[in-house]
Amino acid sequence: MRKVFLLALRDLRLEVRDRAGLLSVLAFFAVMLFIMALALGPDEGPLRQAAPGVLWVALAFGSTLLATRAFALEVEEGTLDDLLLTPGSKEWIYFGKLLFQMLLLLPLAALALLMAAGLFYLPLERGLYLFLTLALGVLGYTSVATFYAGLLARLRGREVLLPLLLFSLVVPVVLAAVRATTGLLEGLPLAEVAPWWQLLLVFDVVYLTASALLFPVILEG
Amino acid sequence: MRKVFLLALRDLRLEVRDRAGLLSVLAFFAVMLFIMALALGPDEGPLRQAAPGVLWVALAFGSTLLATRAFALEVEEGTLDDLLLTPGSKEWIYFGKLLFQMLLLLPLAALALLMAAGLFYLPLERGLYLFLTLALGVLGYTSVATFYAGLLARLRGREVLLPLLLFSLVVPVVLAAVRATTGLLEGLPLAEVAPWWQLLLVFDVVYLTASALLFPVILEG
Amino acid sequence: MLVRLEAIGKRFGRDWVFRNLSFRLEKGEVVALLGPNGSGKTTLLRLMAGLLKPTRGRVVREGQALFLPNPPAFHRHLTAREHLLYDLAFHGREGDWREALRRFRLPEDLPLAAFSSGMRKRLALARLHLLRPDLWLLDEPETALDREGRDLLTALLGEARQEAGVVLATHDRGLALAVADRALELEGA
Amino acid sequence: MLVRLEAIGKRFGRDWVFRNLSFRLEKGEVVALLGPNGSGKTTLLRLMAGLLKPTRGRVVREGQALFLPNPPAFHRHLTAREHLLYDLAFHGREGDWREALRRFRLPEDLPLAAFSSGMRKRLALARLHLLRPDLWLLDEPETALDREGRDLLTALLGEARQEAGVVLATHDRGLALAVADRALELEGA
Amino acid sequence: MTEARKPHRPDALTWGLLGLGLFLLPAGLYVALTAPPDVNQGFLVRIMYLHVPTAWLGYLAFFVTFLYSLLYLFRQNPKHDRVALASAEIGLVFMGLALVTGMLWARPTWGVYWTWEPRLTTTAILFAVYVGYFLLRGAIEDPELRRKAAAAVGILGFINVPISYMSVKWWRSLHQTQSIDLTTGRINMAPEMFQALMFNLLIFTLLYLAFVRFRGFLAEREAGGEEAEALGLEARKEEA
Ligand code: HEM
Ligand SMILES: Nc1ncnc2c1ncn2[C@@H]1O[C@H](COP(=O)(O)OP(=O)(O)OP(=O)(O)O)[C@@H](O)[C@H]1O
Ligand SMILES: Nc1ncnc2c1ncn2[C@@H]1O[C@H](COP(=O)(O)OP(=O)(O)OP(=O)(O)O)[C@@H](O)[C@H]1O
Ligand SMILES: [Mg+2]
Ligand SMILES: [Mg+2]
Repeated sequence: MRKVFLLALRDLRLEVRDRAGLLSVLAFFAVMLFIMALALGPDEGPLRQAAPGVLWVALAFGSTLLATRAFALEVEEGTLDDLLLTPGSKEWIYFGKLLFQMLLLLPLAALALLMAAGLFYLPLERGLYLFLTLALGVLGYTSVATFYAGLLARLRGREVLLPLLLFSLVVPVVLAAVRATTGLLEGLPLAEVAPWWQLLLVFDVVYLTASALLFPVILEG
Repeated sequence: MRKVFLLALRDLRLEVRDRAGLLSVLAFFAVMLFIMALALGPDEGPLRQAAPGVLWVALAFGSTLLATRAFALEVEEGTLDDLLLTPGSKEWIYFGKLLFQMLLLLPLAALALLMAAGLFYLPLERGLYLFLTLALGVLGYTSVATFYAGLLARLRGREVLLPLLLFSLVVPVVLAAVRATTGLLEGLPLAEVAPWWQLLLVFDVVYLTASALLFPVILEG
Repeated sequence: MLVRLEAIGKRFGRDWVFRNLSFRLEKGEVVALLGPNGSGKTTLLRLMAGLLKPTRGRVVREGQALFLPNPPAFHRHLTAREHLLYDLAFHGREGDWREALRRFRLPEDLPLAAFSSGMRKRLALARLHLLRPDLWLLDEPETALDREGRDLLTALLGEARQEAGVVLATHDRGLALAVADRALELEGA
Repeated sequence: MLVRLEAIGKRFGRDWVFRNLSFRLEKGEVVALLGPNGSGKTTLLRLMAGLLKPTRGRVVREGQALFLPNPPAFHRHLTAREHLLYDLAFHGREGDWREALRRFRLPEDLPLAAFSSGMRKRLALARLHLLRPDLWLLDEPETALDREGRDLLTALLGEARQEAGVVLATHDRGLALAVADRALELEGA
Repeated sequence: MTEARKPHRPDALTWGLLGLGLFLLPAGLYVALTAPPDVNQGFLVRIMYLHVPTAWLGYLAFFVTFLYSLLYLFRQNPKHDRVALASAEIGLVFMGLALVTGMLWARPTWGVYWTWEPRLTTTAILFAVYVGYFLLRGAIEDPELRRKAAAAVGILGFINVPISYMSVKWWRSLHQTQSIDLTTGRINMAPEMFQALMFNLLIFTLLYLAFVRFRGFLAEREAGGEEAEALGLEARKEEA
């Protein structure tokens, strides 16, 4: 357990010191939201309608970027071997990397939500629920992304395979999250949004357990 | 001149062998278009309206990725020094990298246009003009992106503000390009689209000359 | 027994680096791995560490192995102190990192990106010193070190011999003669 | 005169690597750069190459300089042949790359990602041999080479001396004695 | 790897299943073409007898891949991996058929070949998962890692099967909802149609079983061949 936190902390530290990844994700969010707002605006109707989609595409790409980096950095510096040669089983690497990403992505997601609210005329009264949706969706996304990034870290064609493999697992999550977000923004009663949350939760649990169980196996190969 | 072509050729070769960058850009286009189509669809109206924005976000992000890679690869492998130690002045490096990216991005842009047309129900009768817009926009974007990637490569992410500053240079290009694309898709007469092209052309010329002149200076730093 | 190679063969693409190699390392041994460029020393070390799989045959390992690549790999944005602390934590070990830094004459708070090649090598040695693995796999550990650094290395290898086994790949036959009990010589292609 | 350092000083952050250093290299000279780890050998070579700017003083250079870092830097997806061909083209030089590959015993068509560390070093030497710069700046060129590789290096340095100047940083005093005309010794911190 | 016995030809069961399946195929087509037309769709409904069984068998095949991938990870027996591989390959073919027939059906009924609709999208994604499965296999050289990684994808990717199946319920959709709802066990379909559908389903299942056994046999031979090639290559070098 302690190792998980330490790894996440170390990666956060590296990311904060490097800044490159963080900044490029932020810049991507900003540019994406800005351009889409421009393309769809200035009327409120289409802007609002498109907002959940735009927000989720931005988040999905942001997390793919970070997930890739989480392992690419290790491979680049050659330090992945060191991680592989630590004693004991390897789940903690998975959880550490996952935690690292969640710690980075949650604030980023909140930020993206605020930016989207500003640019797309979104009501933020249900901000908390929106954030809950974001958290659930991001967790589902990230759990798979981390797994695949680890699986592919040492393979050659990784940049091709990652989007393909990841995407197919993640689209359902994104779809459910978009629906939940849309529901919240349209002011549907929470009871109608809840099934989407349940669905997201199911995805999260399934992906997390499956990935955590499979991760040590594939890292050994 | 010959060196410029050779450098572009070599980088293309590296990119094709590595496949990572190329395919991740392609995958990015595909996934982005796909998710946006899903999020905004299935009705035709919003899809069409969002198309230029989506297309340009995809292109802008794709070229940023490639531009960063164009230098990141050299820095990672440590070969930038070799380039710096070639005889003669250093503009050719800038032009070589720029050419490399244009050679990669133009076909990719055409492909993205086709994909967007398929997924977003875009009419392609004015395909040639659309492509012209893409070319102008991509050139403007890439000229700045290349410059900034070269700068960053040397600075190693220390100056946080600079990328943001430079990014703001690029937003006008994207804006003009989105407007021109929207105009073309809405079937405006060419005379009404032409000013946007002129604007794009001005941006291209200004950015290109400024970057080419400044590039040797920053590389020496 | 720390590591045993049972008739292993390793192939990259269609070229065999070696076809049939058996080897056994006991605790307390220091073995030099010699051979011309491209003969497979680095490959063999990675096989012993379990970072590569043999194409044929079997590698049996007991205890904790550490592999020191050349040049050593570190996170550029950490300082020496931080790196050692994380390493200790990940390996679940305790150790006096202050003493290690002092012994290998390393600055505490300089980010590793600013280290010279010899300082990186020293840090790698300090790391081994702290983590005290059972099996030390060292790829050209003597390069980049100055005279004092080499003495530190020799002393460290002496300590390692007490409680562990060492395989070290090198082109420096002087070093091999001085520290190794026996040598494994690979032939070139 | 190939390169002249005029009372240069170099500082990273708040630490001076050296404060006042003058030096002059003529054609036909081979100078060994010695000094403990972290004394500034690599930094000095990069200053001479113009890849770093001195904090103080002036570096004057004449002719084409090449810097060989340790480990050497190459594009992993090219083959040795391709790398040499591009290098020749970028430097606007002609040269017999086939002969160079043969001399340094390198495979033509293996991507550099699959090269062993010694093979990379040999390729770096082949590159210098083909590009024949006026000023050779070599950082620990002898490491990673086997015995044959060292002989090739010594021979190459002999040829370089004919028409160029060499500064080589090394920890190998034997090599320094064997090939260098004089030595520049940097003090440690 | 120890290979106890290398079968040189597929066994009788495989041939039997294949024979029976192929023999019944015309009968199935006959039943499908003589089944009563639908009230809304008329004779177009006949595509259903191809569309639905292929889709279901695709699901089944991916389920088998899922099971054998799990088995492989527990037992580390390459045989399980070969079954998973075979089943995924055939599942891909069946799913491809379902997509094509669906598109052919969509053109006359909805007026387009394709729309961004959850069932279609999720089915396309499901298809993509197993394309990825094969690309990944192709990208990994080390056989053991290849099998493990493929198993991981076979397990994780399977989640798209229930999603594809449930998509019509979860997202308001253009596509037909289930007439035979496996979640509630309700059947909303004319009995004749149901019988015809079941008959076709049976035939395709027979074919599926035959194909998997056949493909598994081929994979086994390939695996043997890889080994032999490695040894042969070495033998040749040793001679030289
Ligand atoms: C490319 C387009 C299509 C795709 C990818 C597709 C996919 C599928 C899949 C995967 C199933 C099996 C899941 C299930 O049984 O619920 C299915 C079943 C079915 N599809 Fe399609 N389909 C397409 C087009 C159509 C069209 C145009 C129609 C008719 C208007 C249609 C009618 C049906 C029917 C009736 C079922 C059986 C549902 C049941 O009885 O349970 N499909 N389709
Ligand atoms: N980018 C940098 N930032 C800060 N300090 C640096 C940087 N590069 C080098 N230094 C410092 O400058 C000093 C000299 O480093 P240099 O790499 O030149 O040493 P060296 O003589 O080549 O050592 P070695 O024998 O270990 O290769 C070291 O103390 C190092 O910490
Ligand atoms: N990833 C790889 N792909 C293909 N061939 C490889 C790969 N890694 C190593 N080789 C080949 O294996 C052989 C042995 O390489 P290795 O790095 O083990 O040699 P080495 O003995 O360490 O050499 P050196 O003394 O130069 O360090 C070389 O011929 C090399 O080309
Ligand atoms: Mg080696
Ligand atoms: Mg140095």
